[in-house]
Amino acid sequence: MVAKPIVTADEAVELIREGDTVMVGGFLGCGSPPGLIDALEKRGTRNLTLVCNDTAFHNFKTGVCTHVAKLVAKKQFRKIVVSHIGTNQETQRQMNEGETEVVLVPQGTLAERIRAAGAGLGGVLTPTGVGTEVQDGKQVVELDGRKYLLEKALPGDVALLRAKKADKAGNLIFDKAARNFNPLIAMACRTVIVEADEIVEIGRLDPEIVVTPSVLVHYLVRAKK
Amino acid sequence: MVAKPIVTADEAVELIREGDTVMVGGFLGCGSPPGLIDALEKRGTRNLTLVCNDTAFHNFKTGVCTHVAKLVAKKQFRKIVVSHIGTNQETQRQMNEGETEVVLVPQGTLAERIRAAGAGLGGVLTPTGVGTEVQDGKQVVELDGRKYLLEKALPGDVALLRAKKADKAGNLIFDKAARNFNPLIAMACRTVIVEADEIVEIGRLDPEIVVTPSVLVHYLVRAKK
Amino acid sequence: MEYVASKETIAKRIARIFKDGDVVNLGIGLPTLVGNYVPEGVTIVLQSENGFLGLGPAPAPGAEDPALVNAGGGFVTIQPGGAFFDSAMSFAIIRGGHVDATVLGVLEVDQQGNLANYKIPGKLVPGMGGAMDLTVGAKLVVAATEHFDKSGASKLLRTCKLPLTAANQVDFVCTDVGFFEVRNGTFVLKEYFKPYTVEYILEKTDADIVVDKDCREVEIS
Amino acid sequence: MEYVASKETIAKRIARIFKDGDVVNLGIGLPTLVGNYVPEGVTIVLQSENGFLGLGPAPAPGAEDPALVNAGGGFVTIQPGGAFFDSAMSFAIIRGGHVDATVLGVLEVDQQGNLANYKIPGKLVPGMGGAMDLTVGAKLVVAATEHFDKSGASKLLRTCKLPLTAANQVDFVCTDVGFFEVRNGTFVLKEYFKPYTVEYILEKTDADIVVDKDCREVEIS
Repeated sequence: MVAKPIVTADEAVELIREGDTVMVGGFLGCGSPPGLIDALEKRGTRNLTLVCNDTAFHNFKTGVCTHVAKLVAKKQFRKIVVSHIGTNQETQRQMNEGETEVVLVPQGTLAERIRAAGAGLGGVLTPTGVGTEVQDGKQVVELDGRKYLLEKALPGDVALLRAKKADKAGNLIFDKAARNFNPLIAMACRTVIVEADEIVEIGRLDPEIVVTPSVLVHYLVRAKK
Repeated sequence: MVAKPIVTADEAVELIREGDTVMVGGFLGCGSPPGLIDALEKRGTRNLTLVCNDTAFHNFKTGVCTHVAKLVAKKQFRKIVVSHIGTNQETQRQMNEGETEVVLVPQGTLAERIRAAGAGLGGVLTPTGVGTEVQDGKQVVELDGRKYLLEKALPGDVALLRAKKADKAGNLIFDKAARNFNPLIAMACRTVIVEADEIVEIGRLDPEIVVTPSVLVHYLVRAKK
Repeated sequence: MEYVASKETIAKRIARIFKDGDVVNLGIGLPTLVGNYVPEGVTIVLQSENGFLGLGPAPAPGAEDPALVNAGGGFVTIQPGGAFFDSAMSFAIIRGGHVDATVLGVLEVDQQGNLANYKIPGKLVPGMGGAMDLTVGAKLVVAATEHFDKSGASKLLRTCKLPLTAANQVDFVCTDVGFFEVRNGTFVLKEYFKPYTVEYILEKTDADIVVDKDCREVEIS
Repeated sequence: MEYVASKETIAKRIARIFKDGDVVNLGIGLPTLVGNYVPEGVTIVLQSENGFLGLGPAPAPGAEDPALVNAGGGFVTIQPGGAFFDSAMSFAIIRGGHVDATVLGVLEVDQQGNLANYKIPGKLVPGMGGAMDLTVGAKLVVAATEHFDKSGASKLLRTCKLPLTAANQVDFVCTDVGFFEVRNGTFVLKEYFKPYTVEYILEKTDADIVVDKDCREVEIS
């Protein structure tokens, strides 16, 4: 087995170029990589497309601004593809004022579109969204009397994951509900960067419990304690 | 959490009716449930459709006949949907002599079609098989200049799995390469029966390492030692 | 008769729908309350769409785990026999019909079984999250809503005006005045909750309501 | 010049293709031999389509594990740092372009990069197994074949006659007489293996072959 480079968060985010599609793991921030997000905010790369379950929390009243919401606040995204923005007032503001393109995708469809890209599929047929605005502009396929939307694969350039533990080859396990989209975005991006709470020697992860196999991972970053 | 019924293999196969589509885990027999197969052979239910990776081994010279090959030899299937029959001379004979309908499906397509059924998808678009006989009769969808086959979801009636360990709720883990199609067929069938080498109390399986969650499992059978 | 909004009434009645062993997904907000009122002797298994089965109650103070939250971001626990999985498996379970019932809050629900709960154009756009998959995928879709909005207008409508979360997917609507089945393009009143009356419900609701032949008064307590 | 079939020549040459760290899937039969000849200093990671990464050599006698077999059913081992997964993930890895190279045996291969290896109608129908996904999904597809069949006919053709496993997917063909790239509808001869000559290959092969400007003699040993 071959070891993957272990880099700093600052080095890692240099791999993200203006205009890239960046996928970020996490569900309301649970499972998002804090060090990579902070480094990307510091570097200030703009004109990005975000693919994530949501844009975490941003509350104008309390000033709370977490995880990818920091990047939204800095206006680093020209486009945001998520299932939910109800917890981020700034994303809603940018959308309503036409500053940023926000595409809302049903959560299960988002998961399947990302997985499809990673699995070499062109897309999937899903009943979700039939008869709603989500159907607009999409091909409807009827099979055995039921209608489905043709939802296209959604690939990305760079994936930013948070893992509980990685071995040096890049095999990953996650922490409880912090798993969510992390294993999916690892499949779908050219460059996959993992912020891991712990990095162990090759051979120290039981091959039966690995969730994301090493072949899908390209760079490792040690999370700050 | 609610416990699932623990039944004998003989009781379990009574749930399979003439004409049913039966999915069986395993890859050349590795990961197939031996007790359930033997019970189904004994019961002799016919007119079934088999969905499996392959039909295991049947060698006319040596007389070796393993796993689902026993059911093929008893002619319990009217239709066999698999990716490979090169190790089973009887399946080849039945196909060549027109006794049994054999549908060959690329292995990755088979996996995705089964998963799609379990995931409530109508199907997937795959580049696999474009320009081959597999394309015959299928819709070809072109997306962004690449051709894909529309491959429909493949649901089943009863799934027969082999697991290494189950808890009484039906959470499962598998044994090394014996995992293969087992977690997929558990998603795709109305009735899911698991032959487990070991059945433990609820709470004894780490929720982080469960491969097939309990919700997908309906009956447990203790494997003979 | 004066209308007094009561989330508890709704949660208590919905909690009686489930059979022992049902796998249930409860939406954020009002639907989450349903979990508190499941009758004794009935065990339901809660699915949390962010990636696990066996959702348990909030942890004791000090035992919160930032990696163990529900789909609303609140701290929770996992029951013995639970399992974690990724979002693709979570929604395979939801969309694939492996969830027996989902309970969802609504902005509007109509007599065709249409449900709107993710968008008020130009005003509020939280997004659909998992709601579109849940309504399409769960075997039973229960809409949970106070019967009237703050202006006194009925939230049960002839036709939803807001963008739909799902078309023709709602099976039951439970409000704080009654329990309705959606059938053949009308609401069918199955139960009315003390102190409300059939007449009150028919008069105040701007939708077609058929009173079921077995419709009865129920006291929710 | 007499043709002497040599699986070892093919396996040895193909083994030199790989870069350190490449993820490779080797087909059953002849391709499996390739793993024995990977040069020192190059580590490749073998993917086994039945569900794991880090395929290792056969176990010591007595240490065979019936749950640890390769896609041909033979007993194998797993390397430290390997991982098990289900068939959907296995083929997501294959179809999704995460495998750097696959080596496949052929019945026929043609100058359009078509490959046939799963079916001789009415005679032998083993089925495609994972071969159709591998040819479509792997970044590099290498066909491994003896140059001639038992009747002396070339297995490199102008057009495959058998049902195709995949259309236009083969990048390289390695036989026991030479190494070919498939480019613009012809075979491009890159290397000829001692003692065979360019003339011999051109004369005996019923297909269009362009001799690369850098074509050279190579001794495989």
